[in-house]
Amino acid sequence: MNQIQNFTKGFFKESPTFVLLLGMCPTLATTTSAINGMGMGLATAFVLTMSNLAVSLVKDLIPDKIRIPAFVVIIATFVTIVELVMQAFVPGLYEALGIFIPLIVVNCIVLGRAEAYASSHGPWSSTVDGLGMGLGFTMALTILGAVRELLGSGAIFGIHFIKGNFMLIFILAPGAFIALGYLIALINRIRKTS
Amino acid sequence: MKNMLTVSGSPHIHGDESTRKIMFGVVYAMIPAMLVSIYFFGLNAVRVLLLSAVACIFFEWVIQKFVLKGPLTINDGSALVTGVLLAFNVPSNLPSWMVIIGALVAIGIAKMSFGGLGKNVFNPALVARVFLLISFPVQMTTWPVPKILPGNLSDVITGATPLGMVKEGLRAGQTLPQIMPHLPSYMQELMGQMGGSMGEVSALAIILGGAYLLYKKIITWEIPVSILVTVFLFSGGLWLVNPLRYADPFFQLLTGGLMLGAFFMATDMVTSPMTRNGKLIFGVGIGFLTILIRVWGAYPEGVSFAILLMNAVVPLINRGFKPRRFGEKPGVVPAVK
Amino acid sequence: MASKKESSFVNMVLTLLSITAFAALALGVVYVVTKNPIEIAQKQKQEAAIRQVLPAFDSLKVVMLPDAEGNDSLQFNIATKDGKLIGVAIKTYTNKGFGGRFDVMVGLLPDGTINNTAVLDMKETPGLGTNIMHKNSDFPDQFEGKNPASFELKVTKDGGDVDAITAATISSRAFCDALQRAYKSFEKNKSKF
Amino acid sequence: MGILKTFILGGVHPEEHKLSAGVAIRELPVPEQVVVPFGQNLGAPSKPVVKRGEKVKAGQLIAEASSFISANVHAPVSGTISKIDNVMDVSGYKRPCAVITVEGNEWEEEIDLSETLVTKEDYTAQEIIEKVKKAGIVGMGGATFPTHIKLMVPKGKKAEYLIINGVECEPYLTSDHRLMLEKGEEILVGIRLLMIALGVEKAMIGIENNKPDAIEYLTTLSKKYKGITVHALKVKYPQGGEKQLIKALTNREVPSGKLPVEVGCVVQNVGTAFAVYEAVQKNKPLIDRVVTVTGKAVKTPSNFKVRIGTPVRNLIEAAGGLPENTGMIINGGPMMGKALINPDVPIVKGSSGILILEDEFASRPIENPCIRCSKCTNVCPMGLEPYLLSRLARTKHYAEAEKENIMDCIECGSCQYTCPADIPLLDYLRLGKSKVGEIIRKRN
Amino acid sequence: MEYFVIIVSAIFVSNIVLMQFLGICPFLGVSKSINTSIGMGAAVLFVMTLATIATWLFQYYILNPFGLAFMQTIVFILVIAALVQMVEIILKKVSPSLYQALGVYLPLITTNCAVLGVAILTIQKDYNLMEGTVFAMSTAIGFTLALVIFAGIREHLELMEVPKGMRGIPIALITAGILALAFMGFTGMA
Ligand SMILES: Cc1cc2nc3c(=O)[nH]c(=O)nc-3n(C[C@H](O)[C@H](O)[C@H](O)COP(=O)(O)O)c2cc1C
Ligand SMILES: Cc1cc2nc3c(=O)[nH]c(=O)nc-3n(C[C@H](O)[C@H](O)[C@H](O)COP(=O)(O)O)c2cc1C
Ligand SMILES: Cc1cc2nc3c(=O)[nH]c(=O)nc-3n(C[C@H](O)[C@H](O)[C@H](O)COP(=O)(O)O)c2cc1C
Ligand SMILES: Cc1cc2nc3c(=O)[nH]c(=O)nc-3n(C[C@H](O)[C@H](O)[C@H](O)CO)c2cc1C
Ligand code: SF4
Ligand code: SF4
Ligand code: SF4
Ligand code: SF4
Ligand code: FES
Repeated sequence: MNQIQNFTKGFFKESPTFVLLLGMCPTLATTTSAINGMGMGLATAFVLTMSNLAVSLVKDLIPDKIRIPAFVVIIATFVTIVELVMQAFVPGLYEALGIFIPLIVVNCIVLGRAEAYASSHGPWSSTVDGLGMGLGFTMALTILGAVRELLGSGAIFGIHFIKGNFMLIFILAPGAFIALGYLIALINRIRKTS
Repeated sequence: MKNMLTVSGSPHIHGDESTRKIMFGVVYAMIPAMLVSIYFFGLNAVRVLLLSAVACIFFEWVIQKFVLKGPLTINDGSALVTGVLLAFNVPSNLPSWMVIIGALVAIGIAKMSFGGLGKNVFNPALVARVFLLISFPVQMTTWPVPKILPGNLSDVITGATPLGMVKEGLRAGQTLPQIMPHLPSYMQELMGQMGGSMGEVSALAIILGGAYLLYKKIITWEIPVSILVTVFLFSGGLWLVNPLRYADPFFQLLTGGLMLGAFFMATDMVTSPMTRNGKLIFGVGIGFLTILIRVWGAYPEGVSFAILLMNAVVPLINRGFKPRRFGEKPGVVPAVK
Repeated sequence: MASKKESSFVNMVLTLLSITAFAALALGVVYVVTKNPIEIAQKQKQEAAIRQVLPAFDSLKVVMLPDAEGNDSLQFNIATKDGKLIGVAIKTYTNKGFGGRFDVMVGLLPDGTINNTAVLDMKETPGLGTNIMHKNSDFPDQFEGKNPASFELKVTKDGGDVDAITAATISSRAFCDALQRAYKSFEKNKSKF
Repeated sequence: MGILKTFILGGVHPEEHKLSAGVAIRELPVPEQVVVPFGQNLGAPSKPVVKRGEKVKAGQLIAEASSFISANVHAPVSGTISKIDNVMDVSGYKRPCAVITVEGNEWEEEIDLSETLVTKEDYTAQEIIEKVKKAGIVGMGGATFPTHIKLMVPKGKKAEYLIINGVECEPYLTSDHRLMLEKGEEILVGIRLLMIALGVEKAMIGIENNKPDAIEYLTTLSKKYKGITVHALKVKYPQGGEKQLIKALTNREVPSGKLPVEVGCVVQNVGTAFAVYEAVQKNKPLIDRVVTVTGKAVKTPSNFKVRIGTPVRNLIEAAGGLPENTGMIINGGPMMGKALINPDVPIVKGSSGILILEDEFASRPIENPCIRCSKCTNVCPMGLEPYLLSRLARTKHYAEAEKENIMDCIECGSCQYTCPADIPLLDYLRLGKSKVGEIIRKRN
Repeated sequence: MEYFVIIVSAIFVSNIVLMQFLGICPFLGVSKSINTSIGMGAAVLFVMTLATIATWLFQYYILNPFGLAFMQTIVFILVIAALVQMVEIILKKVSPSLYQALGVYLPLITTNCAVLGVAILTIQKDYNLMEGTVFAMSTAIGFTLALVIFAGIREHLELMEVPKGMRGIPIALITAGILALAFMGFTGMA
């Protein structure tokens, strides 16, 4: 697999959200609007990329038995860095995403990529993998956020097409499940036909 | 003689029940309530009824033909029932496009996504109703005041439902004796002279239709009776404890969508339990949750939520309440006289 | 490439220790770098509400004072400019919201006139109850410059002077309730500042 | 008469259409050729003891029981065995049969062909069972289980009641009804013999209330016979099912997977009782039976006494010929009977009726989705959930199907009869039962 | 009364799965049969309660006094991971039968965001230790409730012909959506 494929696989073929169905909680919780979805995606992408890089650098130094704890420490470190930085510089977004920022630490995409990819690949490939997966995740969250924002508030990225709200339910919990359900069905269909 | 005989397994005869008959039986049973709603809400009621029914049937046809590409079953009448019941569950002045969204939600999301008739877990008309309620709370809680024909053809005045008035009054710190004088009388509630969704206003018309359903054996008594009895006992108990805060049981029985829910919606066979005991538990659950939501919840009315919540546990009820198997209690060998 | 380390106890402890050390180091650095901005951001957030509801001030004193019934206490932010009282920002609340409790910061001028309000955090329905906030509607504007002594803090439906938000009477009423609580407490504690 | 007894769980009431109830039994002329299958009983087929070309007398043994659950087969006519071959029988499969070309009218000597009633009772149980076994009697109610085995109560169990099944709950059929009216005395003697064989003091005859003449007649007659009582039952299908009948008469329930003798009962059909009478008192083996030929399009619905092995076609001709619009010919009643592939198959010991249905009843309606109306559950006499069992069978969840007691299904068809969605529930249930049965057999 | 509000809120009004979107993965993954759902629920109840107590103690006796609150995430996840390990070992020794019942679910739980989520929420909501414990237990009960209801529905759908495109996760999500819709009826109760 060349690096381009390695980068692009996360967007469609192995989309963590639509195909691998990983990290569903932040996906559902933070996509009340396109911008929130994107923010969550980028935060995750950062942690994913950095931890992939870090893991691939130190993988040979870590004895097998403590691999997972070691990875968790590495990931948690980057998560904390993201937390601190967001708190300092984008407090509004940090507030909006709430508890889901610290929860990146248990997001299985991150640990999953560290385990499945970075622990057996070089730093360069791992970084590309992390970046691709992370941005794929970001894209998925942004799409879901945009759909929900459009249906729920009649807006995309805060730009209103109609006055007031549209179908409120899409901003609330039930709408998150329903929108994601149909999006996955749709993507499955496209994947089958293409 | 022809040389082709048909060979198939027994039995070779069939009773005269059919899905179509059952569904149209429900439609006939809804006629009194339809007439009452037209009487009180005029042309608007006709508009919503027609639109909702046509839209439901249309969406079922489109989805079966172009998405699922399976056999067409719009003739079985179930989409028509859903359509009319959806119309019964919205105010008569709901904008047309919202009615159409409701139909799409009922048929597209709640019914066809699960595979169509018989496979859905939740009552389609109610899913649509709650979806609309939460999406468009303003329009879904703006009730035209019932006015008798032909006065209702023009000006629409809006008012609150009795349950809404009670909830708001209590929140504003009033007591029930202070609120009650502003409410319609029991007689008015029974006949349908109160604010509310199209089909839920006249308890009498609904009871009439319910009686027809029972007579035709389309529904059985367990669900409606257990709902009504539970509501009566639970709300009656609360009322005895504190009549200043809790409305009396007759008020609870006659207002809101309780009758409609008990006779027409909780009884949807697709989304209710299979055995007698299961049905009783189901009804008790609905009655209990309804009062819980009416009294302590944010929403003035709880029947829709209660039915949907109990729909969700129907598979568990079906697992827990099996019919009595023949030979289950073999230990008893009674003597014969 | 170096061969994989074996999982001896010493190795494991050493590795974990060094990873943790690195992590601690990295975190320490980031912590130090972000410490100030975070503090500023947090302070800003807290003071933002107070600044929003009061005219410009230069010093702030925070006290907890009992409410009118005396069974709870509210946070009073007493603002002065050049030593002169120019207003009080009271952090008040209501339990009557659609989603339960929410908090409101209300700025009262020394004579009790409402200067401005800010909703702090709430669980009202987006698009309905949330319309009591400035950024969503002009509902809160109607309170500005009104003195509750003459301005009945009740929705019109209940015989007051407040125009409720359509379909969100409950939230509107709750908002009034919060303001009422603040105003009564203000009247009761007037002498203390 | 007060409240009529019946079973509690489930049941349906199809239109009765007892067209031939008032038609006396006629003896059908012996055909030119009979086809006698060797496997006419539930259990193992019998082993032929005659050869091709051999001459046989009516009543002569031509095949003997091959194992424990098996029964003797006798020549129903006198003549020559022209063939021993696989011929299609009522099951629709080709099975070993003896084809006999009829010649003359010779009978085995010990058979008493007179009509005089013999009421002798001084037999031991063993003697009766031996005679029943020798006569090749199987259940005439349709299940064709060898009767002598039922008479041998297993060790440790005790029979209290002999229950006589005169229910005839299937629509259209009237053979038992006519037999009770015309051979009442013989049946009662047969019952006495069965009581002796089983060592029971009490026998109950259950008859549905749509046969008041039979109830009255047998009630009067039974006064003469010790221990026999007649009971009118409410009309409800499948009251003739033995578990339902036992429940209706004794209020006892046979536990799942157990035999009636578990609750002290043994059930025999009235036809069986008559056959027992003939076997014991007249030494006559089971070579003929009463068969109803009926259907709305049939010219003269009739009850015939026919020799085993007579082609179904002969019966139909005798009842006025095959109607133009015939869509289906059924061996048995409309609820449990089996559709025949063609009318040339022979009558067997278990054939109680031939029912001809017109075209419009023959085609299966299109299956609609289950609307979970629970009607099937409400009518199932075994308290099963047919909608669930059929789904489990269809989706190959056999283990769950077994847990849901699929093997208890008596295949009465009530569920399918009622289902408003026209689902062929019983087809799926049979499929499920055969798969689960396989699994159970493998396990044991 | 305070506790009553916490309980009703955690089980119904703000159900962790349907309203807060925590623990979605096990919700979608483990809810295929009612029995496993109950097993999973019991395991979560056990771990969530212990984890909340342990992290609460860490927060108030170690992190806060030493000014290390910013290390919350890293410390909590390590505490939870260690706790699950310990529980596994102790359970194996002390009650093999319980271990048999819960064992398979334990490793799954370490990476379940609901456990960490509740631990963090307990701190964010300023609950004291008792309130936190009640909160954690009620949340776990709410989790189990949602899981069991959902498993019932999925066992039912298993026997139905759900359209091909919707089978599996899509219909599960839509069912969850409608379930969340129904749970909105509890709004305002606490
Ligand atoms: C999903 C939903 C959310 C609601 N949220 C609020 C809310 O946040 N605040 C509020 O005052 N009313 C809310 N309501 C409306 C109330 O139920 C009630 O109808 C309304 O407050 C009465 O106000 P009105 O007299 O202006 O119609 C909501 C209704 C629905 C259906
Ligand atoms: C495998 C098998 C073994 C049986 N064994 C006995 C038996 O030992 N004693 C008995 O009285 N009946 C026995 N029966 C007969 C049944 O109880 C029952 O009478 C027979 O299957 C016909 O009943 P039905 O027409 O209701 O199906 C047996 C049946 C089967 C299928
Ligand atoms: C659904 C069902 C209906 C039956 N109906 C009758 C009936 O009406 N009359 C009858 O004699 N046997 C009926 N049987 C057969 C009886 O269960 C039982 O086999 C028979 O009475 C035993 O007597 P036998 O061995 O003498 O035939 C029915 C069986 C089933 C499964
Ligand atoms: C007694 C009865 C009640 C029904 N109630 C409803 C109902 O409340 N809502 C609905 O959408 N369909 C109802 N139907 C129609 C039908 O069962 C429904 O569309 C199915 O749930 C779709 O699979 C009802 C049908 C019957 C026979
Ligand atoms: S590993 Fe955890 S976070 Fe990832 S998908 Fe599974 S449960 Fe969700
Ligand atoms: S075997 Fe069938 S036809 Fe014969 S009596 Fe029994 S149910 Fe009726
Ligand atoms: S055929 Fe079987 S499942 Fe159907 S009603 Fe009869 S016993 Fe019950
Ligand atoms: S009778 Fe038919 S439609 Fe009704 S539950 Fe049974 S199988 Fe389903
Ligand atoms: S359980 Fe929440 S992300 Fe998996």
